[in-house]
Amino acid sequence: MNKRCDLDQAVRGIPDGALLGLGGNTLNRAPMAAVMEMARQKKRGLRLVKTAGGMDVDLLCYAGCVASVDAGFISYETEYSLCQHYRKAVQDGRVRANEHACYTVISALRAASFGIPFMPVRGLQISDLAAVNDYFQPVTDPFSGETLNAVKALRPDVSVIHAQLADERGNALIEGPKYDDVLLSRASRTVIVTAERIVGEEAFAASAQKADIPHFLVSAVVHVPRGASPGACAGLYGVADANLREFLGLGTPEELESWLARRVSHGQAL
Amino acid sequence: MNKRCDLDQAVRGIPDGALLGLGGNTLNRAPMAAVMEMARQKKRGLRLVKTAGGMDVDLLCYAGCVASVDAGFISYETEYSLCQHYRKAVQDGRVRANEHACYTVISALRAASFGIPFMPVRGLQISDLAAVNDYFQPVTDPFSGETLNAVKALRPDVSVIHAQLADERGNALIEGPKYDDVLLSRASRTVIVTAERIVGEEAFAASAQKADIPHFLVSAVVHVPRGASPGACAGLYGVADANLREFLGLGTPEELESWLARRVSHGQAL
Amino acid sequence: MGRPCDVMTVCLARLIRDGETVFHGVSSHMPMVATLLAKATHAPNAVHLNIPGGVDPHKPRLVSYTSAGDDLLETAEAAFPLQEVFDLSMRGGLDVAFLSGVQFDRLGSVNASVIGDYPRPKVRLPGGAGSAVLIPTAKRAIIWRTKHDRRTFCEKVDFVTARGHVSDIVTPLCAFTMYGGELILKTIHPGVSIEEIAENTAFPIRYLTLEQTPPPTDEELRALDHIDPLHTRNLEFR
Amino acid sequence: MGRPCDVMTVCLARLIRDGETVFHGVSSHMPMVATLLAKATHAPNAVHLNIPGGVDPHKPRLVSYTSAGDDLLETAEAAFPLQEVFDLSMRGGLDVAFLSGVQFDRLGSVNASVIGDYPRPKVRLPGGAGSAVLIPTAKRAIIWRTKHDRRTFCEKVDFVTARGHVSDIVTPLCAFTMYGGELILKTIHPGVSIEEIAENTAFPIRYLTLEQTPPPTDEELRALDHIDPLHTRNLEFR
Repeated sequence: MNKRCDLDQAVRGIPDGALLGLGGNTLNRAPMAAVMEMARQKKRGLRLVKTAGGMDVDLLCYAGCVASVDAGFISYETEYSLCQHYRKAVQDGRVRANEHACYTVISALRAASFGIPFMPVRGLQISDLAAVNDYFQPVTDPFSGETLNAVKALRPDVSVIHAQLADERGNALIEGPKYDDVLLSRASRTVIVTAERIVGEEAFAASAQKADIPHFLVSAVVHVPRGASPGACAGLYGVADANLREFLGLGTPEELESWLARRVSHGQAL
Repeated sequence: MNKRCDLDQAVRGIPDGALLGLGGNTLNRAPMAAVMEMARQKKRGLRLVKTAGGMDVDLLCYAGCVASVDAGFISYETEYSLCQHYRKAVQDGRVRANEHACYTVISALRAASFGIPFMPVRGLQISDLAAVNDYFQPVTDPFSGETLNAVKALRPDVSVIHAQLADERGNALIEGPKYDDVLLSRASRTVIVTAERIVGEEAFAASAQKADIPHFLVSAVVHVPRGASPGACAGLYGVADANLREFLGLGTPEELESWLARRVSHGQAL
Repeated sequence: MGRPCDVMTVCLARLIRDGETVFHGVSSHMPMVATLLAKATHAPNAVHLNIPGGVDPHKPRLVSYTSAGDDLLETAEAAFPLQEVFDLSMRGGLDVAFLSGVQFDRLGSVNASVIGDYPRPKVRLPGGAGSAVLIPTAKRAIIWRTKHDRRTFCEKVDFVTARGHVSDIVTPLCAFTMYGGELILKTIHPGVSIEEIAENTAFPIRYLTLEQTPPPTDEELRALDHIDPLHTRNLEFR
Repeated sequence: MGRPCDVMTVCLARLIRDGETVFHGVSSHMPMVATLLAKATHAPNAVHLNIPGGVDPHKPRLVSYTSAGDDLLETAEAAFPLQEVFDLSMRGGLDVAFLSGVQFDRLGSVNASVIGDYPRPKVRLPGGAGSAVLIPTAKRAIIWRTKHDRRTFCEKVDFVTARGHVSDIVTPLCAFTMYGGELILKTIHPGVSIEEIAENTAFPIRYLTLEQTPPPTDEELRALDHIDPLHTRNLEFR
């Protein structure tokens, strides 16, 4: 089954209101081309899931696509400062910040992946997070009677993962750090893969390095060179500083629209 | 820190009564040289943990080293029939069979690895195993009120894992199928690595393929070529049929001792 | 009529539908070959899952001592090891699990644990491997068993290792299927009589229609020899 | 006296003991450089753990936009990614976690979540990343913060993202340590007066003995320039 399609089509498959997992970590291998296309298509009500997000979450908040963010950390790293659009959206009550520890996002994804409704966790022993958020609840160990915290499962409707290599059937290989993407692919109902390079159908079978994401978990494959830019992609490119700073300088919705129009046109990264 | 030692010394570090994890799967990459050395040293009261064991468990039961076995499956595969020593030991009441599904061994190891006392599992809905074994208990999802099964954590005191490559500090790489060994290394208090080949200290740093087991989890490294024989080791050798059949033909404790004496001498595989 | 191992393997293969995710474990040469056969014939998009984690191995060189060896990973497309196959089933994504056992009853109960009393058994069996978690969670658990006698197909199993989604049981004599919570006869293998089946089954034989298992086709037999030149599918009959 | 970034980095590095497992996350250039410095000087057997999972990277080419990039994995010895680092801490095996925050009080509470009211905050902060699970489970949580004023070192944090095993807090002015459940002054950085610290700290300054932070040695400064030629440790001061 050939699952290759263009970015426009793949992103069109993400319904408004979806629980949406995003691959990568901060400015590293985030699926930025797909994120920009979501903004261009004016997705609404997305509920984002990510351990540590940055420009992806900020841009989607800026574009008004987001209802909530389940994450442990949302910021650019040191050099590019804070995610101002995300912050403002939360402060204005437009976006709900479901603050986790990065590990409780991982635990929630593990629970979904293991088909169980919750995951017990150590940690959170002294934290107001457990008190104010209903996705944390106490649970009793049936063996010792000890009380621990439980995190509610998060099963994304779809996750978007940017990989270096994929074949047309959906097998995808992540080179360099995999971050939480392998887990995310298992925890989600389906996966959209954007890839730097499309390889032939015998490529993984002939290689000692097997795909990290097997085809049967994947519903769409899109060939998007530089699909993580202006973020970095291991082994291929670093952060596109000028582009990123240009984005950080934008202020109005119109400025975002024209910036997006210069970068994506009907699903084709320009 | 150079952790290299001989097999005798490494195995001497395993106390009688230890909860002992064994790497590999059935006749594939099981740490047979270490197992034979345990038998030679007349370990007693070992409590074995393995998803699917074969000759390793059978030999240790034959040698009287075993108190209990937590496993989902204990047998040679089709060609070499059943583990007669294990069976007899259980039937005679000398060894306690803690029968799991392979997955509940995995779940118990995951719990240990995650630092939690139990792991909720789907499955076991209709199984007498849940009723007769106290390491399964019902647990209630604090979010939905649903009842699931919980498996009690299994944290091996030590696990023995046979790898193709290791360096002297304990970094170890498993080529081919890893089975549950990476999980086992995380779930255990410490790990003994036996390895086909010892590589230099810059080898993993210089390679794109990183060690699966990081040095700080490992307490001893032993150079044991053919350390999985008479079982198979991916990429290097298959089952040593004649040796295995010779073992299967043994009956008395004396026959085992003399067979062992011909194969290991004070920790040196012959 | 075909050798029993070929009839059984073909019968198992035909139960796999195109596009399904299919798992077999250790000591499972026959379903391993059946999965490869299904992919080579009517179900090219079936997804072959196994313990070493090789998704859809292209050309595994099957060995006789294991159905969980590195050959299954070597020419595979992706890595998806045992732990993840179990997880997939637990979250409802596994279509077919091939499993076996030593006793079966008309309710589709499977015993792979003990004969006799559980804590101090007359016979300690290898254990159910994945059964206790896969039979209730996989969409269909398909059982194969090369023994068909009244101790195997018994009135009541000594111990329920698992019950749940058993859909089919294939033996050297016939194929059973679950219907309305009960194991009924589905097809009779070539050269076998219903009397022979009834004699060797401790629970009553019931059926809706009585049909013969279509014998292996030439195409299937050719594919079998190509996939499994060492006849590992016959190991349990040797 | 040294630049504040060098004094802080050296101060953090010296808190690492030989053989300890040490983790830093994103936006953590200063502790990343401190960990590499410790390994290059007094703690060669410290174990450097990070988000991309590179255990003991030999020669990472540090970049300014991330402390979680592929350079940390490229020359590493083993793979041990974020999930497993957390697991290690949860089972009691992580010695040191480097973390930060925006508010701290004398009980060692850390706020990295919000200023103001939680559901509709005046300022939404990035979040504690690992803090809520690492601060209670790591043996020692070491905090660095490049701002030292009365809003940062406050009487009472607006929100407790985490409390637990905070052992030390290093700022541009001084190093605090936890003693008897209370944050006390440990050393004063070169060129700083105790009055300056007291003026910029909302809780009372207490101490056992009053010592100066030993300034970076020539060896340490040389190692710093070798490890971090682009001065990423200074990013937070730019």
